[in-house]
Amino acid sequence: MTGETGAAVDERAQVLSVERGSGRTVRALLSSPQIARSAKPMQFVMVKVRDGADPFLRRPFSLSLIRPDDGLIGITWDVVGRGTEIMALWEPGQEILVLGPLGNGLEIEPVSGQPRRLYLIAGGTGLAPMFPLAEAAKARGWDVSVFYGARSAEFLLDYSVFDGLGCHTQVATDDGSLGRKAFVTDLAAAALAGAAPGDLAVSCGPIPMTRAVKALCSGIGVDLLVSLEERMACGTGLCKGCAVKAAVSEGYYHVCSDGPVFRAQDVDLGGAKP
Amino acid sequence: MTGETGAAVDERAQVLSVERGSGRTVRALLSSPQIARSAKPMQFVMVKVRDGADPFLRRPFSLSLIRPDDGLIGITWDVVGRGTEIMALWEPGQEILVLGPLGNGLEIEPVSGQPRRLYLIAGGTGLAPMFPLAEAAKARGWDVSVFYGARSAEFLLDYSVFDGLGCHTQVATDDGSLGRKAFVTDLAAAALAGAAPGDLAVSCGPIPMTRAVKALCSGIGVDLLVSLEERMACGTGLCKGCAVKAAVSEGYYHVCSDGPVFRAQDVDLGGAKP
Amino acid sequence: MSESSRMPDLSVDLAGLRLKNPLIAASGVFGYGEEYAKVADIGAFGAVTVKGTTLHPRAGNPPPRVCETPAGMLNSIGLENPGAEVVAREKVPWLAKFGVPIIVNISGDTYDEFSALGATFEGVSGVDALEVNVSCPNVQAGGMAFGMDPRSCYRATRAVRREWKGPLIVKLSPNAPDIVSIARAAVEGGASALSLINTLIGVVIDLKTRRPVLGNVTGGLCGPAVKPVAVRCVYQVSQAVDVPVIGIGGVTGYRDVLEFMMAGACTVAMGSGLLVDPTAPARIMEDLRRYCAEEGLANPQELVGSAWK
Amino acid sequence: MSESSRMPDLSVDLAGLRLKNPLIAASGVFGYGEEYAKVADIGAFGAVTVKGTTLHPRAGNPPPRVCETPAGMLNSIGLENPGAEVVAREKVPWLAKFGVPIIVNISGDTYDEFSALGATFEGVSGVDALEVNVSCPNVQAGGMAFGMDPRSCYRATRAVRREWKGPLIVKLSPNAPDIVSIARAAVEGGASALSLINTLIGVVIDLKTRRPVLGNVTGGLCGPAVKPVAVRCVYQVSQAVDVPVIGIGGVTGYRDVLEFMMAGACTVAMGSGLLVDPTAPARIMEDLRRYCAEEGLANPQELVGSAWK
Ligand SMILES: Cc1cc2nc3c(=O)[nH]c(=O)nc-3n(C[C@H](O)[C@H](O)[C@H](O)COP(=O)(O)OP(=O)(O)OC[C@H]3O[C@@H](n4cnc5c(N)ncnc54)[C@H](O)[C@@H]3O)c2cc1C
Ligand SMILES: Cc1cc2nc3c(=O)[nH]c(=O)nc-3n(C[C@H](O)[C@H](O)[C@H](O)COP(=O)(O)OP(=O)(O)OC[C@H]3O[C@@H](n4cnc5c(N)ncnc54)[C@H](O)[C@@H]3O)c2cc1C
Ligand SMILES: Cc1cc2nc3c(=O)[nH]c(=O)nc-3n(C[C@H](O)[C@H](O)[C@H](O)COP(=O)(O)O)c2cc1C
Ligand SMILES: Cc1cc2nc3c(=O)[nH]c(=O)nc-3n(C[C@H](O)[C@H](O)[C@H](O)COP(=O)(O)O)c2cc1C
Ligand code: FES
Ligand code: FES
Repeated sequence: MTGETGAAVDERAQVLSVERGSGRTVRALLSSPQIARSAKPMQFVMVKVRDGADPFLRRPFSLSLIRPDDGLIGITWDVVGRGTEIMALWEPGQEILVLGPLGNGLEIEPVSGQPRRLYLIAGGTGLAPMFPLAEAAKARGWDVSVFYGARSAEFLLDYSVFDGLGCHTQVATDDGSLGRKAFVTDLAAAALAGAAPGDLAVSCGPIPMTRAVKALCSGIGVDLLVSLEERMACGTGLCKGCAVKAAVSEGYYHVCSDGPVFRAQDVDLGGAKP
Repeated sequence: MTGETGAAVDERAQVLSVERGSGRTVRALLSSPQIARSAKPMQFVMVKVRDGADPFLRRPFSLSLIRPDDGLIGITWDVVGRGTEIMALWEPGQEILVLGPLGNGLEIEPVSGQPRRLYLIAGGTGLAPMFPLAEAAKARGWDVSVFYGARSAEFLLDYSVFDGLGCHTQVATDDGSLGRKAFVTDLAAAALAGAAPGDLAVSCGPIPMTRAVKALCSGIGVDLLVSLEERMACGTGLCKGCAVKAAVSEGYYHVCSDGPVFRAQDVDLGGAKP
Repeated sequence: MSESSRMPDLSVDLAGLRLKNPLIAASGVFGYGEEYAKVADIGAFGAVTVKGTTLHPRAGNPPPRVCETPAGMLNSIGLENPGAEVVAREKVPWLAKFGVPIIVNISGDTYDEFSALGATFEGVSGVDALEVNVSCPNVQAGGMAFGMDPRSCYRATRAVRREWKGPLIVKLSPNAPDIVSIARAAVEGGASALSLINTLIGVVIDLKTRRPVLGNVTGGLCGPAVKPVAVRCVYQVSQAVDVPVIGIGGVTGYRDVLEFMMAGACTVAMGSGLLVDPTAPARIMEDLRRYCAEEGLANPQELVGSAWK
Repeated sequence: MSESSRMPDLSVDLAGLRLKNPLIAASGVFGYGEEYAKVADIGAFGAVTVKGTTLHPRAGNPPPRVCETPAGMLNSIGLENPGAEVVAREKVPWLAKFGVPIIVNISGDTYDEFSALGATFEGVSGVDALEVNVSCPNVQAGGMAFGMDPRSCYRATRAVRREWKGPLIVKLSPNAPDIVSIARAAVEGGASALSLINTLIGVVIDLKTRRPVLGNVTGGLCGPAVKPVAVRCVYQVSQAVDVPVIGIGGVTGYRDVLEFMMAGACTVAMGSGLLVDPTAPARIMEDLRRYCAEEGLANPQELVGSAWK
């Protein structure tokens, strides 16, 4: 069900807006017609945050919005370091080099017959790629439940869109500052227990969360796809930098070219950085 | 007559305006009250063109405007490389680190009795520090003549200010695209021949020009001060990077801490980079 | 000296190989071409160097394997590759379709392995040159050790030379105390060209975990940060040897290509710059051509070594 | 382990010298303090290292002497200095007024010169430590040569140690093939602390003139660009020797100070960063204090070597 890595383009995208959300989160809307046209949910882009050698490498960000008809893409990030800090200062009108779409992404097949349910389990900025995914899934007839958690309210992205799409959304924070004071796995456990064959879970978030979700789903027997992150230099499969240990062989997968979406059973989540 | 290197401050200056002049020349007005208060004509500042390590070093620029009462300074530059290119994109309101005032500068003594004439001989952006100098000299009763040249019209800064100050201004370009088709020394030669004791010449421009002016003045016997440039790392005397050969001893002067203004006879202009 | 009216010619002879332009994909940032083909045009390069290949397949080092540094990056991939057999049988034939000269970068733990690598690729159609990596800082045994003293470098080169008849490039380490003597030893051993430089050795500490970022602790430093070291190595070595030099280290634009050429390199390879800007090569060669036209150069080769000639 | 309620203490013992904080002005970017005093507060430093001093005065190298590089710079000052006599008689007494420990950086062409330098400064009031520069890439004779093999490093250190009784720092070159063995030799020769690193060797070509930018052709590369190399050297050497290590290379902020400490340095010196930001030291030490308070550290020394401990 995960897609094929296709051709990518390096597009000079125009910044249309930069909005600050809660805490240190920021969302930018970019005009990037070529990428918007071919992108699939759960794919990502490599962004050159500014010209010159500092920062040197591009930064990977999931597409949090894909509007092929309008030629628009969105990315949503947490300010965690130099790159994301500079990005938060982007001005509308500015042009940015964006390489994408990258990674396999996730193509949701249309529901035919039997109703099917998609469980989206996300932590922090891991919610970003879930927006296009939920949209596509709803359009193809899936029921969608969203389980979203973060350390505290200020690390939560704006998740109101899911209500508009008609998803069932539950929220938890570690400190109880918004939603239930619980881990996101606590929220998802009851729902997943009622999963039927053909249902699917997708998770994206910090490795400890993903590991817990994997344990939960494998216990219940729900198919789980996990979207992973690893430090990247190229994002295009050139450098072999973004290694994640394979569950069965001695070898490694590469997050950018084999993923970022993997079948949970294929990857060794102990091997990726905690 | 050259000043003493005094205390400098590293001031967070606000960009008030960035104006493009002819060719690739740009002029910025900065709010920098501390530097404005203590700066003398022919001093310079070290500018951090943007945050981060690329570009790494600050760039030296002469003060082309000093307004102590308004807390303003101006710098005027030619876009010749990465640093000056980034500076040309400064936005009003942006804050820039500016270290200064630096260098000895030049204090013009008031004229008492006998009228005295100041000959300012400049090439290209070498005119920049002449603005505050001419202003100060006029205010202290000097007659001021300006001889200004460049390769062609597009390398000339806007020199109309000198007319407003009541200076005699003559312009030459190598290609005749503006003013006389001549070298600036050709312009100055006749005037300097009429110089009286107590008159003073000051030059600032490319080394070949400065060398020619030095030859001219020493032939005629006019006192000449030259403002020099050399690649700088600190601008504050710390690194000993900006060496210029001393005319008499085996040693070196340092442009930033011993200069940038030198008595022409003290420096070996063959030793500086052509 | 030049006819500015003609379209400048960028072609260059590299130890008997004819390259249509002097820009080469460096080893380790181009894989075996499959991924690159999805992003940009392989035909933009004068030649391509494939990932460091060992006799037997290698899984590579534990992650994290890459990490940014000021104006550069560290890598400790650990020579992840499918092994010489697969490269010779599958990877090279696929890549050869693009019609761009192929350089196979090889790495051995012992002199015998170097010999075996030479023998594996001898006669394989599509392999236009071998590049002997005596400078990889990211593997335990061998690797850089062969590039640290003249005698080992001579022996490793000789080991390949005996089995491999084609153009032989030796890639040197800037970590050697006297790179000129290593370069001379490589030439004596049979090198027909030299690549300078491989990476410096660096460590970055993660302030959160208070431990090294890389799974392998140390990694190879490359990117614009190291360019002055690379240009220095090229400047020194190109004056001391008679074989062509490939300049490598921090190339991101045509100005870097010019700088290496003036320092004495006749061709230039692009490493980490390609990771950041995979579509850059076509643009860089266009810029180089325009520069040559403006400066009245018939071929940028006229600039090679201008800094010391 | 720590009392987060108390104001963190930044002081540190460096081979018997008490520093109020771990930030030192590196040699060559602070002159003898006169120029610095006009720009910022000398009292912000834990200690200061004066410009490389030779037995006899030196005029230095022909210009250009400095040149920017990606995230760094080259310098080839060539040890311009007034000679040991003037430094001992005039410069040190003036600087001593500020009450900050003074380290005199010395450079010799021969072992005898090193001895003579040790003797010149022995007993001079205000000279708190000597730093032996066996790593200067910018002078013809001697300079870096003493830092490239263990034996020469041992002898140079020994030559000073015989004459100089106080704290003795040896400053090593990253250009050495095996810095750990050089470090051990320095300690055997009598070093009470080690400074890592001096500059790498680089060249930059001016595209306009097509010749090297620097008057001296090669220069020493420093700045953020080299930080990963410096951190690697500190990481390796601090595990191998029992004397304190001073981390140097690319420090521009408190995060760099932390990185060096975690790698194993107990103090850190700031070189080219000071040229760009002369007023940074006070801010960096404030930031370090705040970090310690937030992390519940009584003294940043608790972090030293965390990356390998
Ligand atoms: C496929 C993928 C998709 C991602 N999508 C998003 C998203 O939608 N929103 C979001 O906020 N973040 C996302 N991330 C993480 C994001 O890339 C990092 O937070 C960002 O690169 C940090 O950059 P910085 O310069 O601010 O931080 P710094 O710490 O200064 O970065 C230094 C270096 O470390 C790398 N790095 C640091 N953290 C990470 C990380 N977690 N993953 C990969 N590289 C890292 C940076 O790319 C850079 O090379 C994604 C990562 C991957 C791999
Ligand atoms: C005391 C002094 C006053 C100056 N005043 C002015 C002025 O008022 N207007 C103006 O246009 N220019 C002036 N200059 C020259 C100006 O500093 C350089 O043009 C500028 O630094 C080039 O920076 P860049 O990044 O665009 O060029 P790049 O070529 O990218 O610069 C690379 C490096 O070389 C150095 N460099 C290049 N050219 C020079 C130079 N001529 N002098 C010193 N360093 C150089 C830069 O500072 C930088 O470190 C002055 C120079 C000095 C020393
Ligand atoms: C991710 C990565 C992998 C590399 N792998 C190899 C390799 O397998 N063999 C090799 O000889 N060099 C390898 N190198 C070194 C490069 O070929 C090149 O010598 C070095 O990166 C300097 O060039 P740069 O500054 O343009 O990156 C690798 C570099 C990087 C960044
Ligand atoms: C302009 C300049 C002059 C230097 N002079 C000396 C010197 O005289 N003696 C010495 O041991 N190191 C000298 N150095 C090296 C620095 O002390 C330091 O080791 C090196 O620059 C690395 O630190 P940095 O990256 O913080 O600059 C000099 C460095 C610079 C930039
Ligand atoms: S980031 Fe380079 S291969 Fe994945
Ligand atoms: S630029 Fe550093 S001393 Fe003048």
